[in-house]
Amino acid sequence: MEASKSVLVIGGGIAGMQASLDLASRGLKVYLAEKTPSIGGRMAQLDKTFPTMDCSICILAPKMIECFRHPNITLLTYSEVQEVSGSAGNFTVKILKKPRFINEEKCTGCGVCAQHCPVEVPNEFDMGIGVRKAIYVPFPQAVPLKYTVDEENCLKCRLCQRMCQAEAVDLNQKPEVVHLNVGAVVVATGFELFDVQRRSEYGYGKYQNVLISLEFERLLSASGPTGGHLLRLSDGRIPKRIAFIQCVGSRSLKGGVSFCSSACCMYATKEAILIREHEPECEVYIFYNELKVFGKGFQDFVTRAQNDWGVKYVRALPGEVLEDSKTGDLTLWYEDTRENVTKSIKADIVVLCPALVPRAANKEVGVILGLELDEHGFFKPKDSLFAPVDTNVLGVFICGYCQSPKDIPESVAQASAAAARAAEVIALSPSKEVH
Amino acid sequence: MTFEPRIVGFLCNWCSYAGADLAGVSRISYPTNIRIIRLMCSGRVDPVFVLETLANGADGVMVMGCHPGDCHYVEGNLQTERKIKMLKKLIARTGLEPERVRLEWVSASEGGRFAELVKEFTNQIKALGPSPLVGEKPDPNILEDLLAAKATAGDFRLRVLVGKEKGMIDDGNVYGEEVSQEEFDKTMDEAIDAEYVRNKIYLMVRKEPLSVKELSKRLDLDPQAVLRHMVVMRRRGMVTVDRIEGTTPLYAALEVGR
Amino acid sequence: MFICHCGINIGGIVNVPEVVKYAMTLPNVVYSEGNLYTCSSEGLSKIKEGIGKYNLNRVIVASCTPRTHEPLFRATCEEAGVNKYLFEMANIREHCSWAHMHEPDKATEKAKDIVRMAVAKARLLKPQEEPEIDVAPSALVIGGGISGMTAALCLADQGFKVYLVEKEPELGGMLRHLHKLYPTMVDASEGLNKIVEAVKPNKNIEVWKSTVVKQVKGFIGNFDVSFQRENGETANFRVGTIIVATGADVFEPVGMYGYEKYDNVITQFKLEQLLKGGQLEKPERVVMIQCTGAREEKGRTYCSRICCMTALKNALLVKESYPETDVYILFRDLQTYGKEYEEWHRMAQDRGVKFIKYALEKPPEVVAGNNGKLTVDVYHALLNEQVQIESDLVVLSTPLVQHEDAKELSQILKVPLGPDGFFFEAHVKLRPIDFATDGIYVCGTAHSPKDTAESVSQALGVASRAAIPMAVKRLRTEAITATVDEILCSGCGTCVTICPYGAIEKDEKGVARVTAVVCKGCGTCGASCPEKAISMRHFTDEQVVAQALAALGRAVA
Amino acid sequence: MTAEPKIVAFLCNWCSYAGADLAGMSRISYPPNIRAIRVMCSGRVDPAFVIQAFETGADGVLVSGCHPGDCHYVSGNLKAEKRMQNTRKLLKLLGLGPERLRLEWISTAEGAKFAQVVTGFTEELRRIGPNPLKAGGNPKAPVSTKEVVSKALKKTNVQYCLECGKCSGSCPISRINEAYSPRRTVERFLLGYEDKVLLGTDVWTCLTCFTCSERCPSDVRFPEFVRACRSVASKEVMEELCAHRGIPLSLSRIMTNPRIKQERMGWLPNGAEISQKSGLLYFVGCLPYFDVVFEDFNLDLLKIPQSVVKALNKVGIKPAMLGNEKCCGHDLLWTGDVENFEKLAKMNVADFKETGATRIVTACPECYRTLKKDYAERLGNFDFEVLHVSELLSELVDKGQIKFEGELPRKVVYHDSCRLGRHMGVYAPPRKVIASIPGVEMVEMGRNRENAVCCGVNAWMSCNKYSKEVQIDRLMEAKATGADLLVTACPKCQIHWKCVTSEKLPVNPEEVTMEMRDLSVLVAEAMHLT
Repeated sequence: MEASKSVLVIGGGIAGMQASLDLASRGLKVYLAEKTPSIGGRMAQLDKTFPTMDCSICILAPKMIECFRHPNITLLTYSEVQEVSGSAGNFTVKILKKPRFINEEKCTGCGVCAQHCPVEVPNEFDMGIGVRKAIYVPFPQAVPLKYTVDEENCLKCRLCQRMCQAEAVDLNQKPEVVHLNVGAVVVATGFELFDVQRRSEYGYGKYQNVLISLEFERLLSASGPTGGHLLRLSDGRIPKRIAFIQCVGSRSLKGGVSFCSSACCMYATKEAILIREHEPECEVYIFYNELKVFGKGFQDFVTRAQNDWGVKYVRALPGEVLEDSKTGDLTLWYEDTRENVTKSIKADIVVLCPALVPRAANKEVGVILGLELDEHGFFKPKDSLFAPVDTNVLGVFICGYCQSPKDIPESVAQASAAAARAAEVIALSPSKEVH
Repeated sequence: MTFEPRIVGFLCNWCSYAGADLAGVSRISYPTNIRIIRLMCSGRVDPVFVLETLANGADGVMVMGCHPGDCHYVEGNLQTERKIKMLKKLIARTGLEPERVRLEWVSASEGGRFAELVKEFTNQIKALGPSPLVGEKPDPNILEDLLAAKATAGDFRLRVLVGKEKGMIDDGNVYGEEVSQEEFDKTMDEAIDAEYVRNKIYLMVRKEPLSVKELSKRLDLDPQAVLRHMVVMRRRGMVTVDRIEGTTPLYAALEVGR
Repeated sequence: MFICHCGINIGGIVNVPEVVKYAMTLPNVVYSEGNLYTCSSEGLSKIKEGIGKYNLNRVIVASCTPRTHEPLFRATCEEAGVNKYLFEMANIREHCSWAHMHEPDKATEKAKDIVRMAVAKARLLKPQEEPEIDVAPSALVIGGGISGMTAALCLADQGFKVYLVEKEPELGGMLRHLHKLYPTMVDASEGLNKIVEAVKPNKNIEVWKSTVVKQVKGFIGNFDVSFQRENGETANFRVGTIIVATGADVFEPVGMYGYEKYDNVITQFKLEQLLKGGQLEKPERVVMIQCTGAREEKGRTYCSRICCMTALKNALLVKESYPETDVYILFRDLQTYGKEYEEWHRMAQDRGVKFIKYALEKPPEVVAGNNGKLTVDVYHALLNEQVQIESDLVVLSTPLVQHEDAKELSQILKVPLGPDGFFFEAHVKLRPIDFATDGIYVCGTAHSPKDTAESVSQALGVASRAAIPMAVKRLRTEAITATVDEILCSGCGTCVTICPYGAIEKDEKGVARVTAVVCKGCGTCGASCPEKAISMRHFTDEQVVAQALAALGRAVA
Repeated sequence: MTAEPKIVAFLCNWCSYAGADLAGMSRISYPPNIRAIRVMCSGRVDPAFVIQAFETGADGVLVSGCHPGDCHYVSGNLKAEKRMQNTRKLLKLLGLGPERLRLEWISTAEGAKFAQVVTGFTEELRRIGPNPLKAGGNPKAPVSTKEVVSKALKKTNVQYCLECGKCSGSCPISRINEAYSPRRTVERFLLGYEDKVLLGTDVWTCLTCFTCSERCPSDVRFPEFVRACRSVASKEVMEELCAHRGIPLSLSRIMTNPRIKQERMGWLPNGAEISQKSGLLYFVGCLPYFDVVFEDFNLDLLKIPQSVVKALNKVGIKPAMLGNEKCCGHDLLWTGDVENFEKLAKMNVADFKETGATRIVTACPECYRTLKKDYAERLGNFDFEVLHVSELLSELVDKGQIKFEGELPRKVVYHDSCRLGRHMGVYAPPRKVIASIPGVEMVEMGRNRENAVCCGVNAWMSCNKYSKEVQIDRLMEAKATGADLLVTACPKCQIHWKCVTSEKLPVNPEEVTMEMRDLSVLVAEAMHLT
């Protein structure tokens, strides 16, 4: 394979997948590196997507499988990029494949091992609300559907090994280093969540019924820990009133990040509608400061939520959330800035919408690739107007949330943009034979 | 022994079949009665398939597709919805219970829902009892009704109506006139009635030549209506005069052209 | 027939040996065996052996869901010389052993039925050839604005021929009228010239100014397009793909807030040009009114995305040239989204720009004041007080709107417009810049209001989407497609209206014709064809019904 | 010639004033130094009148009423007697001398006695000499409101307000007083309505508790903004809203006078060891005065400095102290009297320097904040390490120098005062000290640390029904924890709570009254020093 005819994509979320599929379908070789055991990224965790209310995994899974099946795509899951050297047209890459303690060739994903594994730990995919075994796939539709032993929690009881008739379990597996030569690199590391405990006035971590939106999304999801039944974690009761608080940590000069995450107003609206679908009796309040309705169909979506679904929007960021330690019920204090009155309201569940922030790991990635980061930790585009996916390093491109806040379609479009630029650079750079 | 319904499910590949997969993956158990046929899209489900299946003794039929808006093929499922609506109306005119057919939306993440629906439907069918068409000796009248229905569903007129329904209601008819759902349903009902009766008549006169009078007795329909159908059916080349007994013509079915 | 134990996943519940035995009793089954894991390399070689040994012409694997494993087994069959469409799969794991773990006997019975159904279908399977077409390595880009040019350049650099069509006599589109561009504050003209200068000499790009697209026929890879110049002359080309980058217009707020009644009520767009030309005389107090004709209850309900930032930018520019000038921005929700736009809000606050939030229910009023000034009377929603601002320049921020002639283009291309009038993509979430019709793409403000940076991103995006078919040169798709029996077809056109992909059209004989590569194989047309003239490859009526009857233990009639 | 002493006399209408009349009618002459003010009853004479009389330069004050038993209003004169004794103590502390204030019983019939008293008092005052406060502070230069406000706007980020209302949602006052909202106040300033606001009460309503600024996403530091605005806000409104008729502020202002020589060390326990050469200076604050002003609450506030000294001595530290220590100026600064604040600051710093101390410890969070932050910011080169006693104590506990013998079986809940907590971020040390006491079980209120609720009043401003509600609410929260001892490290919190609980309560007293203790006192107790 010619180095210049292949591309390394870092990050297996929707942006990374889209870039990979675009590049692969046009005949370039793609190495898709993802540090978790499965591709799919954040979108896989979502129940539905705004404003169409599509079932997220339903529209995502076919793409994931396509990535898996595509002859031009090599998935390097549970892997991390360690070194990159060289220049556009010919980068040399060193990737560490962490041991799954599973022989991927042999594992059929049948799951007998997990059934017998005695160790139960909180499931990251369900934001710790659900549980998984020490040998696991993050979620049923995971791609590749290969099991992984998580070293910290494994007891080395070898029960899985005994149960696996495919003899796929290999607890002596060692980390593996993969060396690649590629012509271009596409970075799509996505985002992580602001630690809302830094805004202690909202009591996250202190009060059981204060959740963050992604936890709540799992709670709503049919494939989530409660099988899509909307329940209060403190007492399993069906909530009668739920309040969303926007901008927790975003748009903040202090105790957060100064930018707007761009997606929260809409996903909160989506989750609000889902609540009304699940429990028509349950009231929903969204506490916001400014509704960001700039996207295609957003305003209509909000209008629908208000008029057809009776979602209540209150222009106010609550000052604090208090808990009644006996009942677990919550009280929010806020000034309704439209009525100029300060008052309180009770809620069974409070959902915090945390700022979506660039991954802390971007720093390392930046060092490895020589990329410049801005003050927030986003990768800097070469020219935010005319070269939005180019970086200070020729041949290395960025797309998705790690470039700047955006929603799924914007990420998808930009992923294609990065793919186009990668292909362009490859087309222009002299090809080098590598063996 | 207890009655174990035989249920056939037509599932779309992208959502419902995946949902059924997830039910398995999550080890959610449900009655074994359902037999699943995978199609690319629920839009592929031809009402004729369903009637054929029922005629052959299925106790129930489930059609499942993506939730509206989720369809992998934009809006195949909306077409299905219209087809099944028509189909149920049609079955209602036969001796069979329309409840034996059920359309449901199941997404790829709704393994639980899939199991729930199958359980629920199985029980419903159990309550309903075995189909009169099960076994070696199916009820001849109902069978004939169903064959008529099948022929009707395969017939140009209903298919074209169903096919154009969405278009007409969304963008108006060829003359650009708005067509309301009500108006349309009215037309549709009339069409179903007429075509169903005609197919029944056809099946009857196929066994033995019959007179309008006799037909109107068997169908308990006023002779004039029957005669009107006869006229249409002659024009369509479905029937012809077999012989005249005294003053009454007896009609017979024409195989030609069918 | 190969039946998988899947370790104990199937074998632990379903009595596989019994099913294997049962399978042998079914019509046309000549061989049947069980495997521990049929999908293991060893299992796969078993299949190949079997095919050779019994020269099988139909292969069935009873194991897990075809959604993940069918491709693997199909490939194995092909390697052994059996057309992959002669392979059928029976899902006895997800749909049987796993779902009925506690009823092994019933599960075994069900497994038999499922196998029987698979056999019934397999008997009727036919080998299929996957349709292929050539793709012309050339693209038509409609619209010579920043989006169109960016897409054209990127495609050209990838080695594709590009026809760039612009209806105006000049390239540049909207940017020609703009002053500075946020967030970098570069001169629009400067940024624009760079690109125009790059487009001109590019040998892969053929620029057609003062030209419109008159007609488009054909399908992906083979679009026959005809242009028409202003002077009437026409030209025809064949292109593989089409990119819609026609941009948008600025809404004229006729009759709103005294626009056209008072000449010191102007649009943000006009202010932009005054600033560009340095013709803005010092105003004492400027009042900008956001959402003029946007986010309405009826009509233009959408948010135009760029107006808030444009207002902030121009407010700062006014302050820059006239620091003592008061600037008010009357807004509803400030759309300062994303990474750096919040910063702009703060910059404006720093420079003393005053912000007043008004409510949709109580919009501001602009009335004549004394000595040629205007009074803006606004209900301050957040103080719930009426506030009067005397001003000598009122600036209305109006939304971007679709061009008048977009409807015509949408009909020429047979692609839809959304409720907001902008071009409507294939899927809002995962196919934001494709149309449902293969080979046609959309980018920039033709898709929805967006700023330069966002338009460029999309433009590069379509450059990738369009490059894919052109790079592979030949398109190959699954053979699961519709075919029309010309004799039965009455040309009623039902299928044409139903098909969401425009894969079916009436040919010169007035008979439906399916473009196989464009057909996605959903089968809705087949199930709806009044004449039953359409049949679906690999999912024929016979095959489906056969499965149903087999499920009921009936032989096919 | 020496200036003639000026005497301000408050005479009750029924006896003394009549007595004065009689003196006149009977043509009994007496020195012209007296200026009589008629009040209906001597009981009407508020200590504040007296203090302000001296503040404005009176050399003596005479309060005169009916003889005990003759009071036209039964016992007004007895109340007067008690008050004047109390006021004399203040005069002593201030070093003005208690003898400058006289209380006399003069009946209608005693014209002669009146003349006598006046003559005698005048004589005495001639002997004592003039009131050092004569020739008080020179009038300060006028400041431009616009300038002050616009500077403050920028300095405290007010212009970044996004009007999200988080401040009002956090403000303990907004919750109960609909008319008040930090957000709306800010928005009015931003729209240029400052004149209107500065004449109103809003700038004085803020408790300066920092809850809003702690939470404001835009980092708007509202309390600091308000503080700046107060310097140009209406003084009249301020005086209207100031509690205890402004005595505490008067006392502070009086101390700005360099001639003042206080006698404030009376509280020092015998056997206490202090050393002016010690590197550590103990800044006592206004406790000796408060002990007098709030005598009726019998809070025994002097126990606090006594405990501090004892505890320090116990571990071998002999702190330095200032015999003429001035008020830190906190209350003046937060009521907009920047000029007098700076006078006090300068004098104190000068005295600090003399002691050669490098560390200053105080048991008062207000002094702590003022010294550590405001002195440093406003005077510059303030090179002292300022500690709150809780920090010093936890340091000593860490070093193992403080050892507690035996158990103190109490269930303790700790309240974070605004100054120590949100203003200065001192949360851990007091908790650590308490927790280190054997036998103590510590519980927390739901709202603790940066989310703790203010004790309801600051700088004596706007003590009204709203502050009472805040106070009662907080006390109920403390009580609800089931603790039997409420510990705070701020004497003022104690004063304000004691104040509210000593009045008629809208709730069952059971729900709010609980034992209170200052941190230092608790520690001394645990060390068996009390």
